[in-house]
Parts: sequence; C-alpha cells; structure tokens
Amino acid sequence: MKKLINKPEDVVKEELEGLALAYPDMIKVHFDPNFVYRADAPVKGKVAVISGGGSGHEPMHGGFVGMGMLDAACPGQVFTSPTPDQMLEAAKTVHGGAGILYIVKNYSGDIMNFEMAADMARAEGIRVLSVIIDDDVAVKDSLYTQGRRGVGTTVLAEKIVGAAAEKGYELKRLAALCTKVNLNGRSMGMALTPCTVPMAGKPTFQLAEDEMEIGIGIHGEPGRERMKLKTADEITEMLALSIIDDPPYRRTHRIFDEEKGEWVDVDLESPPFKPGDKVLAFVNSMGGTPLIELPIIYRKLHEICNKKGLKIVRNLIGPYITSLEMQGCSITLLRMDEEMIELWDAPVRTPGLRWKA
Amino acid sequence: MKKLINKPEDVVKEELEGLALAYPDMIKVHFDPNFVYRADAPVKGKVAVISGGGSGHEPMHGGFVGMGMLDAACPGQVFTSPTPDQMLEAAKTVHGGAGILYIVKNYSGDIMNFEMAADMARAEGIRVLSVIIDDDVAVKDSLYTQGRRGVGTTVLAEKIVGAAAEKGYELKRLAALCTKVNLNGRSMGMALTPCTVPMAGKPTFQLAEDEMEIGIGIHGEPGRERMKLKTADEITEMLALSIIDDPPYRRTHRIFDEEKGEWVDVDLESPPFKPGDKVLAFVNSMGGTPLIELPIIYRKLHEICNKKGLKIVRNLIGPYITSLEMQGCSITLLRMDEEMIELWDAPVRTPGLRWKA
Amino acid sequence: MPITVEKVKEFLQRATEVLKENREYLTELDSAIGDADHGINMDRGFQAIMSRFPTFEGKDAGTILKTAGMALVSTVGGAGGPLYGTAFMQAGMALQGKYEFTLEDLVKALEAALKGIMNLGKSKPGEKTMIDAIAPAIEALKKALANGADPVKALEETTRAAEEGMKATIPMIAQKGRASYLGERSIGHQDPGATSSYLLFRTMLEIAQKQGS
Amino acid sequence: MPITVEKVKEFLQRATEVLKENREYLTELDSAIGDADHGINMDRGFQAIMSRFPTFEGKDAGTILKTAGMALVSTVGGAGGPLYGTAFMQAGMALQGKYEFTLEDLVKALEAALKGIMNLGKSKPGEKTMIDAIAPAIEALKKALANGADPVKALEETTRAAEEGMKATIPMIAQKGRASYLGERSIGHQDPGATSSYLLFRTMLEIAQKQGS
Ligand SMILES: Nc1ncnc2c1ncn2[C@@H]1O[C@H](COP(=O)(O)OP(=O)(O)O)[C@@H](O)[C@H]1O
Ligand SMILES: Nc1ncnc2c1ncn2[C@@H]1O[C@H](COP(=O)(O)OP(=O)(O)O)[C@@H](O)[C@H]1O
Ligand SMILES: [Mg+2]
Ligand SMILES: [Mg+2]
Ligand SMILES: [Mg+2]
Ligand SMILES: [Mg+2]
Repeated sequence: MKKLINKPEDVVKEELEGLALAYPDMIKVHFDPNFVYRADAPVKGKVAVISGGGSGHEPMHGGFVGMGMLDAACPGQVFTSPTPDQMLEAAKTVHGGAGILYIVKNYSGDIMNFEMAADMARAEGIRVLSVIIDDDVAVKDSLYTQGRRGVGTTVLAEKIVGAAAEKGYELKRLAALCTKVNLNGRSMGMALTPCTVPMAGKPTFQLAEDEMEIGIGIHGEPGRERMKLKTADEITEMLALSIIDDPPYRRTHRIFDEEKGEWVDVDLESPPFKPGDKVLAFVNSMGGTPLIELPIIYRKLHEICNKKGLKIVRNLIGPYITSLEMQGCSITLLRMDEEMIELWDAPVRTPGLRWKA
Repeated sequence: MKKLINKPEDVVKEELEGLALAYPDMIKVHFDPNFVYRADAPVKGKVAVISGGGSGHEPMHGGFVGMGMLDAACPGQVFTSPTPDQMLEAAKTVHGGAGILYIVKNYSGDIMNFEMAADMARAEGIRVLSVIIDDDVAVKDSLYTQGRRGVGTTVLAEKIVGAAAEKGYELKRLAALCTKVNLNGRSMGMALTPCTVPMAGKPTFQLAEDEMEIGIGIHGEPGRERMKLKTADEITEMLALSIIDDPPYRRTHRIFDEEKGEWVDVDLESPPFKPGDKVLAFVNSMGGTPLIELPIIYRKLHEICNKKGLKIVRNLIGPYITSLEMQGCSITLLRMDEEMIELWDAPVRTPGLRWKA
Repeated sequence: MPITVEKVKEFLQRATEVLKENREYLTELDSAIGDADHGINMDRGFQAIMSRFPTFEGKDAGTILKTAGMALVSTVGGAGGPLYGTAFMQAGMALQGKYEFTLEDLVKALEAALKGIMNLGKSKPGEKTMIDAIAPAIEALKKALANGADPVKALEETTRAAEEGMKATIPMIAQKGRASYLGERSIGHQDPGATSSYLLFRTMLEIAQKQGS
Repeated sequence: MPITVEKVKEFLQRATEVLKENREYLTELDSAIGDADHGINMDRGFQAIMSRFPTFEGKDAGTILKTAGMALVSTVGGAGGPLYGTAFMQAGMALQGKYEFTLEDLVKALEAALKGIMNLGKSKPGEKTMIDAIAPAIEALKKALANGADPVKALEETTRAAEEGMKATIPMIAQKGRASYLGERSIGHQDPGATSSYLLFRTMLEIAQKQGS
C-alpha cells in the first residue's frame, strides 16, 4: 500500500485538521465527534442542510460545506458510515431555528445511523427531516436488495438544495425539492482499478490487466459485472444507455411523518428519461483517473444525449464523489427544470465547489 | 495499460473536442494546429496571455483558459512540447492589439518551440514577450543542466498574470510581473507511482512497493533520488525544507529585447525565503493521489511554515498541474506582496479554476 | 449457578481480544462481498467498550451492556455499529438492574437483541446477515434448556448452531447490506457479520467453560 | 557521381521506415532518461514529411529539405522537433536550388545543420545529445573525402563515427535536455537523440550502397 499518510488510523483526523487549517474562512471542524461545519453557523432562520457518510469520497462531503451548499458534513471512517452522535452534535451546532434536513445516501449503515440521529435530535426538540438519495441504476431491483445506492446525484442534490436553503426555502419545501432531485437523477459507475482502504492495507478486489468492473458503487466494493476492458466510447455508451434507458424505478422509503410523529413508508417512483428532457450531465472521476480522460467521456456522452433527444443544459466534470485512488468514472444525468437550473447557477463557496462567490 | 481512452493517438484531439463541447461559454478550440482560446477572444486592448506545453498535466493549461486567466493554451501531444505553429496561430487569433505574453515552462523543447513561435509572430507584426518559469528546486545547479524545470509556479503565474492582463496592465509591466512571480516561487514534487504515456503503453519508470521518487518533474520522468517510502509528514518536511532552505538561485534567461530587436541574455536571481515572508501555499496532486491525502500534506506544511516564520496568506489545494495518473504530490511556495494578493483574489472563470465569477 | 456481572465483564474483555485476533479475517471476508471494514469496525467498537470499563465498576449487567451498546453505536458506524449497538442496548434493557441472572434471562436478552436488529435492519433470517448466526443460536439455546442441558452443554449447542448458521450463509444470495449489490456474485462467500456473531457466541461458551472448570 | 534529388527523396522515404521500425527502441531509450516519447515523436514527424511528398514533385533538394524541416517543426514538438526541423531547414538552405550535388556540398549542408542545432539548443559536443553523434560523423566524412575515399567508403566511415559517437554518450552525464535533470543517474544510458541521428546516417549509407550496386 502506497499512500501519502502517516498512521492509517489517523487519516480522517489529520485530513480534517488540514481542512480546518486550509479553509478557516469557509469552514470549521469539530472533533469527537467529528464534523465539518460552516464558519458562520448557525445561520439564523435558515434550514440547515447536513450530509455525511464514510470518508474516502473527497471532496464529498466535507469539501461541500460552505455558503450555498451544506451547513455541516459528518465524515465516518474511510468507507464506513458515521455514527449518530456526529449527526446529532452537528445538528445542534448548525441549527438556525428553522429545522434540519439530512441528506442520506442509501446504504444500510448510513440509513440506520441517520435514523437514530434524527430520533435523537427530535428528542432534543429539533425539527429534522431526511431525504434518501438512491440513484445508482447498476442496482436493478429494490425487492431483493437494500435498493439502489446513493451516488453521483448526491453531489448535485447538495448543491441545489443548499442553494434553496440559502434562498430561504422552509424545511418541508426543501425536503420536497431534495426528493425531486433524487427522483430525477440516475447514475452508474465503473472501475479500471480497485482502491485500498488505509486500515485494510490491501485492495478490496483484484482486476486483471485487461479487465474492468461495471456497476461499482463508491466504496471500493466489487461491481455487478466484470468484463474485458473496452474503449472510452464503449464504456460511456454502456453507462449512458443504462441510465437513459432505465425504466421507471419504484421503491419504498421510510420517512418521518411530522403530523403522525412517526416513521412511515412512502412509495416513490423515478420517471424514465424521455426525448426533450433537459439534463445536467455529470462526468465524475473515481479519484485516480487522469483528468485528460474526463472530456473524452464527456464528448461521447454529449453525442449520445443528442442522439437520444436529451438536451444538456448544465454540466459538471471532475473528481467530486470519489473512491480514494480508484481509476474509473461515473456518469450522472439529472433531469432539470427551471427551478433547479436557477438553483444550480446560484453562488456557491466551498472548498470543493465554487462559483460566483 | 488501463485508460479511459479510445485510440492512444486520438487522446489529445478527443480531449479537446470534449472541452469544446463542455465549456462553450468559456472557451473555443481550434484544431490543426491545436489550441484552446477564450470564447470572447480577441479582447480589444488587452494583452493576450498564452501558455502551452505537453498534454497530460490537466487541467493545466487548457483548463485555465477563460476570463481572468489565459487567453489561449497550446497543448502538445502527451508530455511533448507543442509546435511553433500552434503558438503562432493562437497569437494571431487572440491578439487584441496590445501584444502577447508567452508564459513558457523551462524545458528545452518548450523554450525552443516558443522562441521560434515568438520570432514568427514578430515577423507578422505582433508584439511578443515571453517569460520563462523555472521554479523546481529539485534541480540544484543551472550550469550543468537546462536549469530548473517549470512546475507549480506556472499555475500561480497564469492566475496572477491573467488577472493583471484583465486589469489592463500593458505588455512590459505584465512581463515584469510574471518574472516577479517566477523569481518568488519555488516548488518540489515526488511520486509514489509512475504514469503511462498512452502512446508509449508502459510506465516510464518502475518503483518497488516500498519505494518513492523524490524530485520528479511533471513528465513522468524519474526524479533526482529514489528512496524508501516515508510518512506523509516526513515527505512534506523533505519537500518543504528543500523549498524554504533553498539558497539564492542564479541563472541566465534569454529574453527578447524590444529596443535592440534581438534576444539577449539576462541574469536573474531568486531570493531565498526569510522569516516574515507572506506566502501562498500550493499543495498539488500529481493526478492519481486520493484527495483525502492533500489536507494531510497541507496540515504539516502549515506547521512547518509557522515554525519557519512564513505566514500562509493564501492557498491552493488540488490536482492542478498533474502527470496523468501518477500518485504523488508537489508543494509550491510563492512569496506574495499586496499586488499579487489582490490579483490572486480577482475573479477567474475557467474550466479548471473559478471564483467570484 | 447464576451468571454474574463479573462474567459479563470477562465476556466483554475476552470478546475484545477475540475480535482483535480476527480483525484481518473479518475484514478479508468483508472485502469479498462488502467494503473491507467489518473487522476494523468491530475492533474499534470493542476497544471503545474497553475504554468505558472503569465506569462499569459496581454497575449491574443491564447498565454495563447498555453502555457497551452505546459505545458501539457511537464508534463503529457502518451497518455493524447500529446493529450490534442496538443488540447490546436491547439485551441490557432486558437485564436491567440484575447483578446475577439465569440462562433463561440470557435467552430473553438475546431475543430482545435479535428483535432490535431485525427492527432496525428491516431484515429476517435467510438474507445472508448476522441474523443467520444469531437466530439459530437462540433456538438451540432454548431447546437445550428445555431438554435440561447443563449450562456449558447448552452453550456448546448454541455455539455449534451459530457456527452452522454462519456457514449456511455461504451459499446464500445476500439480500441486505452491501453484499446485496453483488447479487449472484455474493454466493460462495461467508457473511462477515454472521462470522463476528459466531465469534461472540464462541466467546460466551469459552467464559462458561472457564467457570465450569 | 553526384547525389541526385531522387536520392534525397529515397533517403526520406527509407528514413521514415527506419524510424518507424525503431519507434519502440527510441522510446525505450527515452524512457530511461527522458519522457518516453522520442520514437513516437520522430515517427510522427517523418509521417508528416511523407504526407508532404506529393509537393516534392519537380522540386530541388534544398526546397525538399526545407519543406521536410518545416514539417518536423510543425508536427514533432518537444526538443527533437525544433532541433531536427532546424537541421533539415538549414541543410535545405545550403542546398538551395540544387537538383544534383556533391559530397562536398553534403558536408556543407551537414555543417549548416549542426550549427543550427547548436545555436537553437545552446549546446555543444560532450553534453549527451544528438550532437555527439552528428559532430564526429561530419568530421569523419570530411577526413574521408580529404583522403580521397570513394562515396560509399566515405559514408561507411561517417556512419561508423556516428555509431561510435552514439555509444560514447552512454558514459556521459547529460547536460542538456530532460536527461540533464537526472544528473549522475543519466550515466550508463544511451542518448535517444544521438541514436536517431545515427539511424539517419546509417540510412544515408544504405541509400548510397544501393546506388553503388
Ligand atoms: N439490514 C441488515 N440487517 C442485519 N444485518 C445486516 C444488515 N445490513 C448489514 N448487516 C450485517 O452487517 C455486516 C456488515 O457490517 P460492516 O462491514 O461493519 O458494515 P458496512 O456494511 O456498513 O461496512 C454484514 O456482514 C451483515 O451481517
Ligand atoms: N539543447 C539540446 N541540444 C541538442 N540536443 C538536444 C537538446 N535537448 C535535447 N536534445 C536531444 O533531444 C533528444 C530528446 O528528444 P525528444 O525526446 O524528442 O524531446 P523531449 O526531450 O522534449 O521529449 C535528446 O535525446 C537529445 O539528444
Ligand atoms: Mg463500511
Ligand atoms: Mg517530450
Ligand atoms: Mg463493511
Ligand atoms: Mg522525449
């Protein structure tokens, strides 16, 4: 294992220390429990948006804390969901009186820990809603699995919802917006190489020199299918068509019903893409892919979207939701409406995403 | 070789096609000869800033074209200097009537090709000055080598000089500013892994599982010294101290004397860092390093600068001048004065660097 | 002979050792069908329990187990953290106030733990999870007690059932947790959570055997 | 017997083949002490010369070599592009207007080429570059002609000197180009540029030998 680290067990702590030193004008860091939060928190009267998840996906989520995006991010150990006390303390720290929205990626660990945290926060009198992101079309059915994983759409949701919170959306409207983003986003990823969790010391899977994994998540876990290496154009086509031709996707989410005061199951459906749709196209590096390769992917994606009648109205290209040093990429398409476009364009100032501010 | 590419010989062309499709509001791309240029070029009355070099260092340089930074960038093949006709055509395209500044990294190939291009542009009646960036302290003497390579300071020079051009600096003042940036910047890099030029198909060097290369450039070439792997703190210390304790560095640059109408040799000296200096600290990923590792480096760098009496007033952390998928990092320290700080903070809007716009 | 609070503490100490010894093994299992952290997570969690040890002084078994559960919840993360955390907290609730308890009490505590896991994880036997080791182990314990087996004998059967349950996860298709994303490719691999559960039962037996001797 | 413009074209064609054959070899040499592109660069450059071939029809040797040099400058890049490009352009200038020329003219053309390289590269013999193959080759050619050697014999000695010069780069410390950054570590490796220069001289000989037969 070759890494620019000191002791494997100190990676997350030292990363957070570095973040705090580097961006004091944007963020602060709390240790034990660990969370990153806006330097100007709490912002009075604004809903606070909090996300979190395992570390190793930088810049997500800690790099997305700041004006126009997250109020706080709770990093777990590498690829391990954070614990409820992190989310609880973060909520207490950034709560500006207008409630908290948790944005949760659909992994059993994240779901359970965030649910516990939400219950604990509510017990302390803080209004909390959570929205689950589950956009990974590599997971086909929701009946015999945990359902689809939360991947690329998470980044886009954090930007759009963060902008809306900044604009003054109240909690329920914000949760509805976040759900809309989730239902309209779809992603799929692939890997050319595995990655190594510092504490584990060796790669989570092995790939031969002529093999790749299709349908990977973001935790260095193996994908759905292993196949012979293909060209960038073929890979882009596989990912893009899996996304564009994905049928309506139904699943049940457990959400908190504030009227009833309890968790209830709701059925949700993601409508498929159709010609005429406006989309945001997000080409993401898994972390170790040379940046010269991303425009090559984008070029083909653009051609495919054109052919399928999808109009790319915005894009994002770069390493934003990564798996350590994994080589590979993921594609996310998010159907956009005017509200989402306007929120996407709004100023943002975080260590990992910044414009107009 | 595992890459997200189609044919190795098409990598640069397809990357440029993708860039053009992705950022039509910022840049345009010209093919045969290849160059990336500002969508709103030529900007009347503004000095046009042009850089260029081999590809494989993305986002540099093509990703730094846009408002507040470069007017054009000329990408060569991967790790191969561009040809004079690229720089000449780029100059003719973006020339706004106030002359051209070429920012050239100190590699024999880049120097020769840019010199030829400058002569050709002058022959066509365009005023051209060039400034050479040579900031790599891994190269000790300038007497028995090509002198120091141009590395991290290039990115900072392009930002600062780009902002000054935007503000209306005239050509000579701009060249003087660029020289000031170069004389006050120092860098050093290291690699944990090599990288593979697509056309070559195999890594340029081999490293054992417990080895690293110190003092590498950015072209996948071996470094000055191979040694046993060390911790992030030890590596940071080695790089930072090589930079901070570097003695005055003298060398001769060939620059164009407009009065005499010919190339003349000038002696230049970089003053060493001293306690009380304000610096910009730039922690750069060589491309394949997980982003979680960069703040770990920054954390130690911050501590060392403190100890040495250097005050970090600005920073830049991320993959900005890369060597394909190489794992490793480089550190650049740039002594800042008020003029440079103000120019650094000025709005910039390019695919690879963006704020306040 | 009742189970004393001292045995509970001994169990937690020994389990910490056992999980440390099996850290690489569990992580290896998790790397085949998960994200290569289960051993690291469990080790971190039990280290945290050990750091709370001074506060156990004079406390009842229920309080100790609840504290242990809270330590797991707040240090493990992932799926394992809330699940094992809830399990220990629920077991603690069932043994609230007790400084000594019987094997029948243990059954109640284990049943509460299992129910906690199933509620939180929305899971049931047959989905290739820790439940596949825990559920049959509880059944075996109940059966042994009904048949009048002595404590060590009963825990031997419990452990054997946990082991069989753990091995039975090998041919299963995972339907919960990360492994479920692998679909058919999860077949042929033993579930890491079922394995750590088996190790905990084996440790229980080990403590009982010492007591016996 | 004079050298005709047809022989110049034959030389360029054959050199293109030779460089293609040695593409991996030159790149390999460049990967040891440079950036692993010299073979790729030279191949790309000579392919570009070939694509200009139709325009050579009816042109004199000087024009052809200048066109070849410009093709190299505008397609090779790196250090090799401007250096070889300038060399061919300077040689072309020396042979301006000639459809036939003597070995004495060739010496003048090669001297002009070498001077062009040294001016642009600010380099001299002994710095582990292409100059270390070219300079001794020219010396050998002059000496052979002074001694009255026949053309093939003279070019044999030229090629031998180029080869020796190329090999002599092995123990040198590089002082120009990328290899110079390696310092002492550049010792023991043959310079790629000196190698491509040797290959060009060898090709010249090959053409002369064909002519002789
Ligand atoms: N919904 C669930 N119900 C019961 N057990 C589960 C569930 N999800 C995961 N598990 C168990 O958790 C184990 C994985 O734990 P761990 O590796 O610590 O968490 P993570 O999967 O978040 O990395 C699995 O092997 C499985 O036994
Ligand atoms: N200043 C120089 N003068 C003469 N020859 C040089 C000089 N710099 C480099 N060379 C030659 O160029 C060769 C490298 O060419 P090439 O690999 O095409 O360019 P680059 O080094 O830019 O990748 C070296 O092997 C050396 O022979
Ligand atoms: Mg995990
Ligand atoms: Mg090169
Ligand atoms: Mg796991
Ligand atoms: Mg080279």
